[in-house]
Amino acid sequence: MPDDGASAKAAAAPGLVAAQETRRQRTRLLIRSAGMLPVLVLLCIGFHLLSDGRFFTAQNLGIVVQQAAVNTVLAAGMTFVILTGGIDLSVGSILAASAMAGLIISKFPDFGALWLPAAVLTGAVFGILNGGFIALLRLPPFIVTLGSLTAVRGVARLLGADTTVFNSEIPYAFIGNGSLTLIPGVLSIPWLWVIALLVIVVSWLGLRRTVLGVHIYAVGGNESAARLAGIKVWAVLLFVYGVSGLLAGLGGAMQAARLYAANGLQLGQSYELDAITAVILGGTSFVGGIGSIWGTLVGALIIAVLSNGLILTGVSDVWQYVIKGLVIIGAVALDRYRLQGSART
Amino acid sequence: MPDDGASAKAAAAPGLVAAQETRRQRTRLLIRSAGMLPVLVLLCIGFHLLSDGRFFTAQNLGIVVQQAAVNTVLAAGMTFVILTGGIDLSVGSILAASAMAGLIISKFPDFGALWLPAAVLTGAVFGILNGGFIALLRLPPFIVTLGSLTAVRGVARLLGADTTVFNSEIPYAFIGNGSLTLIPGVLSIPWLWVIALLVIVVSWLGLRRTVLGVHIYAVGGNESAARLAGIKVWAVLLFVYGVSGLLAGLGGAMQAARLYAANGLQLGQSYELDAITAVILGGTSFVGGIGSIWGTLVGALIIAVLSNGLILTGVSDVWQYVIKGLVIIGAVALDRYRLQGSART
Amino acid sequence: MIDPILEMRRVSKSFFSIKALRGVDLTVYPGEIHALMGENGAGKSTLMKILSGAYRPDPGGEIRIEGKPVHFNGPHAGRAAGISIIYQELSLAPNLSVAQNIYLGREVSRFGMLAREAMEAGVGPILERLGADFAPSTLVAGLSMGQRQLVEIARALHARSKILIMDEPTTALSAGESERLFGLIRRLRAEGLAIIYISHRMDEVYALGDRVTVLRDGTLVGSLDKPEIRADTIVRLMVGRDVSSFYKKEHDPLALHGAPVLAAVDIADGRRVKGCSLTVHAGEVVGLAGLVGAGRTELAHLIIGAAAKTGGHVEIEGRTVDISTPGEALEAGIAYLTEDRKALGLFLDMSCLDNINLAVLGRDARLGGILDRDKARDRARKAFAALGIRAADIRVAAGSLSGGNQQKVLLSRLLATTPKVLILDEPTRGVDVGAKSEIYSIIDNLAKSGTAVLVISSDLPEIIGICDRVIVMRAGSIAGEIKRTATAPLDQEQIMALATGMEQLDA
Amino acid sequence: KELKSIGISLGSLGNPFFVALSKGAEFEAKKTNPNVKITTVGFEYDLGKQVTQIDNFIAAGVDLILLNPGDPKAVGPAIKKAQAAGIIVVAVDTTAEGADATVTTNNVQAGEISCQYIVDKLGGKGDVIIENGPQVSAVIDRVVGCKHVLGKSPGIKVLSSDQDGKGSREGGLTVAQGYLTRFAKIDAIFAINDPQAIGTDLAARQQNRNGIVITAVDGAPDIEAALKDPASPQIQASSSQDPFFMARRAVQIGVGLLNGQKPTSTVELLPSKLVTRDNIAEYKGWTSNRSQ
Ligand SMILES: Nc1ncnc2c1ncn2[C@@H]1O[C@H](COP(=O)(O)OP(=O)(O)OP(=O)(O)O)[C@@H](O)[C@H]1O
Ligand SMILES: Nc1ncnc2c1ncn2[C@@H]1O[C@H](COP(=O)(O)OP(=O)(O)OP(=O)(O)O)[C@@H](O)[C@H]1O
Ligand SMILES: [Mg+2]
Ligand SMILES: [Mg+2]
Repeated sequence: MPDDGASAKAAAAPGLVAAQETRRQRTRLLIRSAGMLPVLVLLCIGFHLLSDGRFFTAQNLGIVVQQAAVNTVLAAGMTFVILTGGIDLSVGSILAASAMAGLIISKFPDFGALWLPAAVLTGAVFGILNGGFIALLRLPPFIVTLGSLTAVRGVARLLGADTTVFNSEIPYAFIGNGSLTLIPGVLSIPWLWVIALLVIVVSWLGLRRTVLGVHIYAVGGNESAARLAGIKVWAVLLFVYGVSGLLAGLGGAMQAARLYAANGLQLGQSYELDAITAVILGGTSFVGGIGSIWGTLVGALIIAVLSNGLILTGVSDVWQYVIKGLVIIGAVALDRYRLQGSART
Repeated sequence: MPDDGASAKAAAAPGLVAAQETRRQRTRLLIRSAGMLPVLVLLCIGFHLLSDGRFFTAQNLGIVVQQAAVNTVLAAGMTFVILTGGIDLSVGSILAASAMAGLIISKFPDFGALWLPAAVLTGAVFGILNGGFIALLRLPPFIVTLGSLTAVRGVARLLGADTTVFNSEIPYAFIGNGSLTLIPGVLSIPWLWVIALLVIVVSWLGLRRTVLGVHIYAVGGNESAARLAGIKVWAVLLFVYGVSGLLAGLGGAMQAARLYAANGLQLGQSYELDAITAVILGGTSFVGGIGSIWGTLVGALIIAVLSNGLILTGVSDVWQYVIKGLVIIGAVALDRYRLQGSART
Repeated sequence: MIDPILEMRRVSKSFFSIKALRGVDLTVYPGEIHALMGENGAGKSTLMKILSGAYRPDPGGEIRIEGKPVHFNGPHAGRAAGISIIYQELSLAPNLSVAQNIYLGREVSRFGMLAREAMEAGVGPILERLGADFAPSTLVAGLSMGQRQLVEIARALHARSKILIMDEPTTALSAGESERLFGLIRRLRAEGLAIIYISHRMDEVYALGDRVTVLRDGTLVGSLDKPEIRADTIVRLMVGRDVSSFYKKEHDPLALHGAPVLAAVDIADGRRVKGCSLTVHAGEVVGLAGLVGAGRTELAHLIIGAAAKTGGHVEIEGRTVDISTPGEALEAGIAYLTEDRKALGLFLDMSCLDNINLAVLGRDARLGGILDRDKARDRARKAFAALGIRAADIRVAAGSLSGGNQQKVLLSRLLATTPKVLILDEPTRGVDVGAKSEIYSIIDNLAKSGTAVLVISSDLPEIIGICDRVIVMRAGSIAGEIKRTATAPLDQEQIMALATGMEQLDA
Repeated sequence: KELKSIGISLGSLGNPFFVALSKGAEFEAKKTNPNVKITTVGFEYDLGKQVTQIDNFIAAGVDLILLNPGDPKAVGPAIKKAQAAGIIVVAVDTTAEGADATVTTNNVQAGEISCQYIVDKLGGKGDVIIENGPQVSAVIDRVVGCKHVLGKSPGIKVLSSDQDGKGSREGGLTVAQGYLTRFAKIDAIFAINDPQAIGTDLAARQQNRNGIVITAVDGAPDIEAALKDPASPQIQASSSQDPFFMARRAVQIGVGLLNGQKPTSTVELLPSKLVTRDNIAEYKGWTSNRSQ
């Protein structure tokens, strides 16, 4: 700050300082949201070298993004929830129930094509139920979604009477296994990944460009301030859990189309952990209010690359556990080291 | 300060109001920590009626407490962690690794009897590693323990080369299946439960009667204030994660003695969820700083009674899921309704 | 006779069994500044929250705006009726930008998409009018407390309301900032706004208030018109008795003080604090004055090891001590009272007993860690008696006490460590007059018993009233020092000149 | 003595195999006593949970426990406890030390015939992958059987056997995607169960890899469909099990034991039959009461 001159001048100069400060803040935010990108790139290069150049092939990249797709969709919904300072442990179970509902409907000859909206809707309904308990009865999100993790899993099993429901003739199967050809013979993208990217872009627009998005950040940043500002906090909470459920339903539809089958007990087991990991790796704060959907995308890709790369390089299943765990811790440590106390998670 | 008659009177009247206020506060605190006790009692009575009087038999109660024992021990450790506002997702994996280590050592003829301390120590070491990352590198607990959930599971599998390790001659097997006879022929308590109760009592003393205990509550209540008040926050964090690991190790030893066997992949899967559920059902706040170990005990008993009672009444596996999930949500809703906004979780 | 813009009749409010307000009447006219006073916990904020729609009153009372009865069902409704409020507890979302906070809850959007540029352009003029030195796109997290307060004010102004409520708006502002705010408030009054102004600072009420209404224990005990506004009247209404000798001074301000107890030499943090040196002697009360953001709090944090120093060192009684954590500072005999008692000081869910004993538990413990509960209880009871802490019991949660009593509990924790040096950062922020005078007498007693006291304060009358010597900071450096002499008391103008850098113009 | 109440603890009730098993048990038990009380639970491959369930069965006072042991040896002490309480324990699908009787598919043999099919199909020469699964005894036995057969043909090279397909379609798909990228030439894949085989086939189809012989063990309904489906020609065989019958036998033996009739042998091994694209038409599947 200038220590000479009148206060009028003193007011003008800090404007400049403030602008610089803002720029610094923004850069830091950018670094934070770009966050894990270096880690992702390092992992890719490492696996490419260790797998004799098998990683960066069109085919393998297609596989990676395809494997990342469902988790990306779940993690996008989870980002909404965690941004408000909540958590949704039930996404894996909701995914299973939605996939079951979808597959069962797909077997009706007359309205089988409705299976896709039916699956998504199933997810949304469960999500809104979660949201109702959390937003209207003010119950803690962890317990509510832990309860529905168990209860919805039971529903998923009931739906299929504990058998695997399969339908090799499921309509729209292309979204599970087909690719969208952009340049014939050269570039094609798996439909799963097209969906995942669409979800990310729409989420980004929703969070950053709409009123509701600002309200979500506000509720996460300071819930009582949001309430005093006249924001309907309950509506925001209902919305984020609804979105999380809906996207879990979409994830269920994607899995159903990919596997042509669903099993109420097995499908989606511990997917919630992968989704949460992606969100947190992506730099979103557990406390709420801080984070970006692009970080989540990077987080989901890291997880998929890790799984794919470890199989590609022939690491045995047991060691895959050890390495995955250490890489996750290492990635966050690296991130923390880079930011050096500039932000708390 | 009262320096004349009028204000002395003014001070006296509020004194009465204040005394009432204190009493009300205490009642509320008591209700909060007794918290779920009514739910537990209701569940027990309900199951007794529905199971044709099979619930309240000495044998069945023995089974219930024995089943609750391991989760109680894990949940006690989890209470320490959650009181500081953290979380430990790795207890299930640490339990598995400790049980494996214990069983492997128990097979050596010369120092087989050392298996018990070895198991507990293994747990403590993993816990301190968690604590190190969290306290010294300031990484978020969720990610660190999620990482070790995976990595330690890998270690547990490596220890037994992915097989079940079995030792029907394990020393101290009595702690797993024996009972401590208090009044011969009339009253005996399973050793597992004796251990669990000891852990609860020691934890209670530690939390309520030692300097460290107050510091744990302080760190959870307001970490930055604790730091300014001269508390070594890092040491407190290291301690709580160490305790959680140590108790997970003890849990592993208990399981090993109970089963005479351990399997690195299967043992302890998703135990962390049960432990966390017990703690939260017990009224401990996720935010940290609020809660009691007695609540945790009640929470752990609720979970065990629910599992036992549903089997006793012959509810099918699928419906057990649905009912368990709903009871958990219902219990918290009831609790919230009873306290009516007087406290946040 | 103009019609009142606001009439509140028989407004009551209970929280469970606590009756916070009992049938309060309040009438406010357009173009007046109506000061609302009362002890901590008298119900001022509660009354205003009812007016803004944040709380719903108990049935029975009525609120009329411009003669029409209104019933608010949320903050939205209050705002729609032309009422805006600056809450006592800052209510900003730190993760959002200044513009987003100002527009929170009534964003401008086109086809559902945010019009960010329009909003940032919309707040520009208001920030300029307030003399804010930050851009609309700045994140609130990066602003100081004072700057955040300006954002709150900007938000209230931006709503262009008929009634503006300010609940202790100057607690985080320094004298200069406050003056600018007062100018603004007067201008708003001239424009015909009704302003309800809550404050514990008597000088502000003198300067601004057209009328003063006093609350005690949830009831209205009196309203004074401009000519009747006198300190003793107000204080008597507030506390129900006379408070004599506001600034008590029994220690000798002019006595020769011994060797320096605390010496901070060339302290710097490489960012905001640039090589500051100061000394405090035994039995001396030294003030540290300066504008908001001058770096006083940061300097204190550096001295006690709460932040990392990049240069300089600290000496206690002539010996250099190595301090890198607050714990080490306590061991060396330096105790620090934070300016942010809720966020950095108290453990609101813990008992007063624990709060008071926290820093000395280890010292008292038996067998290396078992709590000595008798000693702790004893210490807490003594502290309650010595500082006049009014609470039902030493075991009630600290969060349930009034602001002044919370402050005394926090102070008791520091005193329990029997420090050689006491650094008090804004010791009377948000504390009512009664408690304020008690805290002053505690400071005085400490100095008398030989403790070295450093008081950081933005309340200039307070600095002048209690300090023997004033050090002034400006922009991270020590700008100068003023000593009290037998003939010349400390001078407000002189301090302000040093704090703003104006003295160089005079020279 | 009448069979009044029966407790069943199975690996995972989400697995159709165990569902068929529980249906078989229910069918036979109801035949013995229409009012029988049946409690079926899944232990999710957690031995601790299974021991807990056995304790609960003891407390509930069942007459017979049907057990799919989490571990052949380790469950022994729990079985002893149940027997001490006067309960008959019959193991199904996996042998259990100390059980009164065991009825199981011969998993080693199942692995053998499934892999023998591969050897025959490849003419004793080629690169084969064993797609492993969760390390439970049935899976371990199948892999032992498979390795045993493959080991007899020097022309067969096992490329890998250390990846876990998690026993599910999804796991099989993910692991196979990795394998197919890692190895340019794969002639056959043995998957430890049907869902993994189907997942593997999906991966191969996605990557347009042809001519891989995929075999599995189970003979589940979904492999039936796949073996009939011309779109999935690479799935060629599965060693069938008969869970429905297995459970019926187990209950029959249990009821016999309840009335003091000892079976001739404590372990009854049900042979596995290979279902292929050629004989699928005659295959009756799991849920029907096909063997008797
Ligand atoms: N949300 C609440 N729940 C319970 N009690 C409350 C709540 N808000 C206020 N109170 C109680 O109502 C009374 C009046 O509080 P209020 O905040 O209005 O006082 P105040 O006059 O603004 O005090 P201060 O000068 O400290 O700001 C106090 O006893 C307080 O404890
Ligand atoms: N890391 C931080 N986190 C939160 N608040 C901080 C941090 N660093 C500084 N502050 C706060 O920012 C404000 C500005 O501090 P600074 O020391 O620059 O001003 P000051 O001279 O103490 O003025 P005042 O105390 O009147 O605001 C202080 O309230 C300080 O507590
Ligand atoms: Mg107030
Ligand atoms: Mg300050």
